[in-house]
Amino acid sequence: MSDIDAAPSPSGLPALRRLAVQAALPIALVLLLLAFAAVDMRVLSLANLLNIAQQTSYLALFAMAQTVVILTRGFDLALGPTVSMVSVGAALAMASGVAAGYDPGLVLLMGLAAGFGLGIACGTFNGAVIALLGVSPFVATLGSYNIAIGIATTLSGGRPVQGVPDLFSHLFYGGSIAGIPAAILIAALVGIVLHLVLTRTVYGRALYVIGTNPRAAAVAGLPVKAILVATYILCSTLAALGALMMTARTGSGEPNLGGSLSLQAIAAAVVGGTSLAGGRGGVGTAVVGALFVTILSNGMNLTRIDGYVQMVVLGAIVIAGVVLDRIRLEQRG
Amino acid sequence: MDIDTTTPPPTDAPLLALSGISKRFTGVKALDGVDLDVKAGELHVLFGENGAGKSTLINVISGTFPPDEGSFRFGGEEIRHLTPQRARAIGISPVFQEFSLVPSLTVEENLFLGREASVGGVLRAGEMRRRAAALIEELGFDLDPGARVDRLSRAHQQMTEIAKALLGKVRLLILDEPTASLTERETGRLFELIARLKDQGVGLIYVSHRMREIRALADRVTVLRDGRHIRTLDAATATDGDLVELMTGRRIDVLFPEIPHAPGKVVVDVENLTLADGTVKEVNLYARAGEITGIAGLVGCGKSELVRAIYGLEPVADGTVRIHGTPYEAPTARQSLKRGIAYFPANRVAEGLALSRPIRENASLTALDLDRFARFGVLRQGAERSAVGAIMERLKLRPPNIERPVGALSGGNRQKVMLGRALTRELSVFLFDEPSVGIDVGAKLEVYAFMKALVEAGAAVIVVSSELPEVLALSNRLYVMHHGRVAAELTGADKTEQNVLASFFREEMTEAA
Amino acid sequence: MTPTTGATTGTTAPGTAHSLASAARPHSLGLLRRIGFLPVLLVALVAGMAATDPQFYGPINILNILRNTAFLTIVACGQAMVIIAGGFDLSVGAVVALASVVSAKVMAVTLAAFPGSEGLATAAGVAAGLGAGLAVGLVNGLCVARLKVSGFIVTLGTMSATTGVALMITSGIPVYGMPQGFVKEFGRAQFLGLPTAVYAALLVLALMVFIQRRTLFGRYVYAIGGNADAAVVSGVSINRHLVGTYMLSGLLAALTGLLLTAQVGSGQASLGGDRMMLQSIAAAVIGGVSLRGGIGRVEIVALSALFLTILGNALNLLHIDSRLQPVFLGAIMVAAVALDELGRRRNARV
Amino acid sequence: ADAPWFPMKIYDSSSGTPKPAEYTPLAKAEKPHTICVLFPHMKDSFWVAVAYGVVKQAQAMGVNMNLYEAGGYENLPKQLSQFDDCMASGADAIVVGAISGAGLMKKFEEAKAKGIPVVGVTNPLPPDALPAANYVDFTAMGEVTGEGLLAQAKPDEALNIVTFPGPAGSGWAESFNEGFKKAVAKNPKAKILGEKFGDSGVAVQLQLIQDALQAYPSMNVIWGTAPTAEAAIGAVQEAGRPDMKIISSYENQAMLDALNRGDILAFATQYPVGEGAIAIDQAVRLIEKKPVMKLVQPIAAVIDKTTVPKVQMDLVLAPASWTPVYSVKAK
Ligand SMILES: Nc1ncnc2c1ncn2[C@@H]1O[C@H](COP(=O)(O)OP(=O)(O)OP(=O)(O)O)[C@@H](O)[C@H]1O
Ligand SMILES: Nc1ncnc2c1ncn2[C@@H]1O[C@H](COP(=O)(O)OP(=O)(O)OP(=O)(O)O)[C@@H](O)[C@H]1O
Ligand SMILES: [Mg+2]
Ligand SMILES: [Mg+2]
Repeated sequence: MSDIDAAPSPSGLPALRRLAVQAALPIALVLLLLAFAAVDMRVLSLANLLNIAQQTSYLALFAMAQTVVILTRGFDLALGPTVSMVSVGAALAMASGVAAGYDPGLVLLMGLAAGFGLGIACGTFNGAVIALLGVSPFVATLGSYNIAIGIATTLSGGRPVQGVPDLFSHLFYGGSIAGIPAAILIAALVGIVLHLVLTRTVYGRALYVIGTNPRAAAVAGLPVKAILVATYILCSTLAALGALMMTARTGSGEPNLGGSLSLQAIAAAVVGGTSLAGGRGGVGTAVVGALFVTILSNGMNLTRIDGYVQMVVLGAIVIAGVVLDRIRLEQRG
Repeated sequence: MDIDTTTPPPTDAPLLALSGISKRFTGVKALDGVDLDVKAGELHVLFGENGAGKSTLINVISGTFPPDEGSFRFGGEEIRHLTPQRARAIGISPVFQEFSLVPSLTVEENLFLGREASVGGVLRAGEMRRRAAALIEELGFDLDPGARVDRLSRAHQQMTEIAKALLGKVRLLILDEPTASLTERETGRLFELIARLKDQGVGLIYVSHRMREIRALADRVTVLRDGRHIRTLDAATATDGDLVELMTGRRIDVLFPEIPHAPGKVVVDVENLTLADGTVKEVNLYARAGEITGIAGLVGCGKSELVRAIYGLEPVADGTVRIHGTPYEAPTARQSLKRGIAYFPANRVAEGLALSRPIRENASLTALDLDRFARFGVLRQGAERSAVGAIMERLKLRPPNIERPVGALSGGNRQKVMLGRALTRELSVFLFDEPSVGIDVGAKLEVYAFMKALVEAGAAVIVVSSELPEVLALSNRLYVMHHGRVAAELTGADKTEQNVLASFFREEMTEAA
Repeated sequence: MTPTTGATTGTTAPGTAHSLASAARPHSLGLLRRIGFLPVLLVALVAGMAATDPQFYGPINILNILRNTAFLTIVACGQAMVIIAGGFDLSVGAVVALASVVSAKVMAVTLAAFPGSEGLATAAGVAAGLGAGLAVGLVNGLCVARLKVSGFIVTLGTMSATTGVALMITSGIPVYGMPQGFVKEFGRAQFLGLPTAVYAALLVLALMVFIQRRTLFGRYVYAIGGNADAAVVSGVSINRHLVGTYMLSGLLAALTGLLLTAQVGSGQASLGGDRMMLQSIAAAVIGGVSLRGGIGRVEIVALSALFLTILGNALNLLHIDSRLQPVFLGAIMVAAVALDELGRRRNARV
Repeated sequence: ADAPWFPMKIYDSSSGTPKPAEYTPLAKAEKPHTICVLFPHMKDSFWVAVAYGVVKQAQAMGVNMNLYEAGGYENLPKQLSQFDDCMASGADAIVVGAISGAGLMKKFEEAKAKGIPVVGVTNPLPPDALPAANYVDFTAMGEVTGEGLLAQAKPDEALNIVTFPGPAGSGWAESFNEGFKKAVAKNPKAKILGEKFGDSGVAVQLQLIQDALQAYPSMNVIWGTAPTAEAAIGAVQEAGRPDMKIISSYENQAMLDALNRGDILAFATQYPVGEGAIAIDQAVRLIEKKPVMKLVQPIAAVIDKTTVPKVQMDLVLAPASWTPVYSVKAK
């Protein structure tokens, strides 16, 4: 496109301005950090930056999960309850394994199997109901939202499930390589793989086409339904991974772990530039959005802004972030 | 009479006078200092290639968006800050190329959209119902005012769009490719209507890529190219050749290429086909390698459904389809492609293309299951880029950058991207539904040349078209459909416009009897 | 208009006959297609419950069902209008809370300033509560219309902000001290055996049906949701009507907030919330409102609100373990919509 | 204005068995330490009461205090992040009202590794999780309310109880419920008809109660959260059931008013204001490495019409005029 963009724009420094708009969100991120740092230098301390990175890795993972389904014009309201269910299920499996005196490796496997199994089950349900029965993603995932909450509280009896082995916590939380904590490493790895899947595979290509024009995708012979089911499974699997990481972080299975994650993850994805209309977004938008939200709340915590005020600011910033993204797109044309 | 046309002031001044209109979109100068005048009672044709700026000009005239530069006089008055409401209020009535209809509303509700009869915000339903019925009656369209627009065929939607433009006071009627999805009968109706409007002193701006219509209707023709006004000619003195040369900048003599048919084996054999929704009933038809099989028919006769069913997009109730002699049951689009069948939908925007995705991705979309483009589910982007690049070069895509989104292309070039899919894999059956809808003369020729090449290479090509001259000229054998059934099969010397029309009537007569 | 040739008339007649025929085909299923499976499910649910548990049709239980349906219906009507216009209002739950605390606070303050003037306090409180709802709706609408941001995101933002404001006002502590008259005559009073909320809901419903069918605003909401570009070129001013739908939604959510406040007798920031928001969207969607915009009728939405309320009530009456209730609720909700969808698919031409 | 809070009667459970004792905080901190306080939420007067104790004590002792609330029991991840932020912001100590004691265990270990002392307040924690804590065991609290009910019941009266413990999955609701059931099991005339979990908002509880009034016609005791009791008052009046006994498992302003009006039978309290204040003192002692009582348990009590005049109310609730502050600067 650049070849016909040569005509001068009315502003004085078109190229610079254009760049500023295109990179608006990252720039805003840096400015945000600096502004918070001006109030409290500790915001920029190495410990806090690592802290931010670690917090971002969970949210980014969930935002990625939402992003893949948002790409197909859906979303997953059940993501939060799925996280709770997986946390409880995996913890119960591991606790029973520990109680039975199994080998730590086996216990770990049991936990992973239970966690991913529940996640995949949830994703299959969502995908099947949406793709095969033609129910809107909102209703389908609101249904599984309720179902997953019910299962999580019933399984756990409403109480935290204790007895998560240390090996598990170490692997998914406590451990580190070269000083970088496990959570960041896992999220980064998943992000890279997912990025490659989205940009370099037939599946990823199909995802974008389906999100942009589902009828055209069907006419072109793409297995739209199968891809939708696979995408909801991918979403729930990523959620399950996040849930396992959070379970390692808490050291117990928590029936309320997911809480309000569903909407938070959607918000993060969309603030980063994922389009709810489908077909636009990716790992990058999910990560930027998650960073944005995390830095904002971290900064407000460190600069001691009241909780209720934080809610108001967060609301305003979410809207502002999306406005910025729209302007960026408009300028790109 | 509901079509309310006020007689223009008795001056010599043109009804509409544009001077120096320019309009930029991000990156594109869609209009560049265009002058245009339209007299009352005149039909002024806008002629130009896809993307020449015709629709943009029309949008400016009807207030959809303001021009960046230039002045605008209507009925002798300088017009500024035109909005769609105001345009309609002063009698400028556009019929858009992309329909301005709300699919979930009824025909009647759409007719009055933005101009409802109301008192204090409360609708006057009775009055609107009366007026809508009167208008449709007067236009002679076969339209149910209570039908929801999304359940109508494209032709009926087009009629709704035209009726909408004619509701209320009209001084300047703008028609942007109104016949693109109409068949002969509705087109005839429309032309009668146009004649009456001209008599009443209405000015008309008419956009079409069909030379025949331009010949039949135009008083003057303005040729646009690359957003610039090239020349305005008197239709009586200009020849087709002149117009096409002005438009494309090169000489084109024949509109339809000579296609040598060499019929071979029967490739597609449809026996007793009936669709679940009843749009196609007991159809028998075959298509051979090395020839173009045409399917013509009135609006809603089921011709589109027939080819869609062969491709696997419509559920079949009864009958068999054989491909290369083997029965083909419960087809899906994916299997069809694997078997070598390609389908090119009539509605490129809705069913063909992912507009915001790059040309490259759209062109390779139907071939991603091939090793050539992907191994073990991983894309081979280098191979893809060079393959698509070569194909688009061959099809003369303009601009040739295959990384641009398809949405940035003109109609003809979008069609080329669709056609490009045919070259990404081995195929033997090509189903074209309205292959030349909305594309300019130059692009049409390229599409026809493309078909010619396919036939010469021994493919079986089926062309469904509402444009009678097109199917007549292209096809070796022509099926005429009527009410979901095959009414006639015409070959050789029988393949004439007369016979096609006659076969409709014969069917009517036998039905009436 | 005179027919020009015999041939033309010849083709018109069968054409008309044809369209009549194709209109007749769906007609047999027309009623079902228009209203969907919901009423059938509703009747089945009611009949099943009535057969299994006599408590179900006891007058007090019916009263409870109607009252709770009323709250949901009012919010869902506003939500439905927003969705029909192609938007989404996630802030309704927060607006319920805001209206509750604002009205309670204003009433308490007014009553403290002018002791004994209950009428004045009530009027001021109601006005403030509704005003708060309108204000949030206005912000939503302006952001959606002017900034061209999707309703989902705007209202996600204002949901957070509104909840924050509601909590700032109350510091989390319920607001007491509203006029007893407001509670007694508005919240817990009954006319002809039915609670005020039910009348309010019926009134709102009637008004909304009228708006949808008979007013320009209703028509334009359909048009904007159905095809915004078409609405623009047809001369409909989109922005004004978009703002209108969000303000309507805010107003109705605030009304629900007031009714709930009157019923519980205190201003609570915990009223509404995510639950109310999700329920209102669920009621709208199960009631046939298309999330793609342009389609939906409030009377069916009201039926679906009734369905959801009875469903919750039934699970309680059947003594289903409250931890397992969500499982049933979710499964039935999905099943209901899936049935509807499958039925529609069978009727529709593909 | 009222009587001083301290010395306050408590149980010292540091050794595992509760021993009656009195708690007296330090008069002043040596330095203006910075203490980070984490609450599940500040959406009801219960947590506002804890905050009141925290703020008053911080002011009295001359320390800096920053309070963060997670916005509700469903936001454990947020509390985890806030905990991280507290450590990152260089707090000298952290006081935490845990959303889930088990869920914060890893954080406690990290804080310990970093040498940041953590004090648990109000919400129970796994045994020996922290160097200092003060809370009432929720199960014990539930038991207290059950005993209160039995004490008030006439000897031959049948008690048909439906419990409304609060949100399923919150942990505390389940524990309260369990303790209550344990206590009432001692009376053969008392029967639990059903358990209705649900969000602890008035509107949700109201709907549950209305349905329960239908589903359990013989119900004559409603036991549940403070919002349950608040909602029950109106619903019971409307249903014409003045015989209904309403008991709340914890305290808030509405409960006090309702008790005074005679609308409810009783409510339980764990002296949340005192808990908040003690937590700050424990934190300062840990920072300054002074001797600290490891586990303080306020003496939970059931407040009914007869006991209400004897209760020191400013240890139960914050004054109505007090608005929460989220940070205290040492003077
Ligand atoms: N809304 C828009 N945004 C950006 N570019 C546009 C827009 N509308 C039109 N264009 C560009 O402006 C140019 C003129 O388009 P226009 O639609 O007026 O062509 P046209 O002559 O009507 O073509 P066709 O025969 O295909 O209808 C094209 O290059 C087109 O891509
Ligand atoms: N609203 C409607 N409800 C039911 N059937 C309809 C409706 N509109 C059209 N049909 C039927 O669907 C069938 C196919 O319509 P369609 O117009 O797509 O056919 P077609 O032959 O492809 O026509 P064309 O390609 O010329 O537009 C016809 O039998 C028509 O009568
Ligand atoms: Mg055009
Ligand atoms: Mg067709």
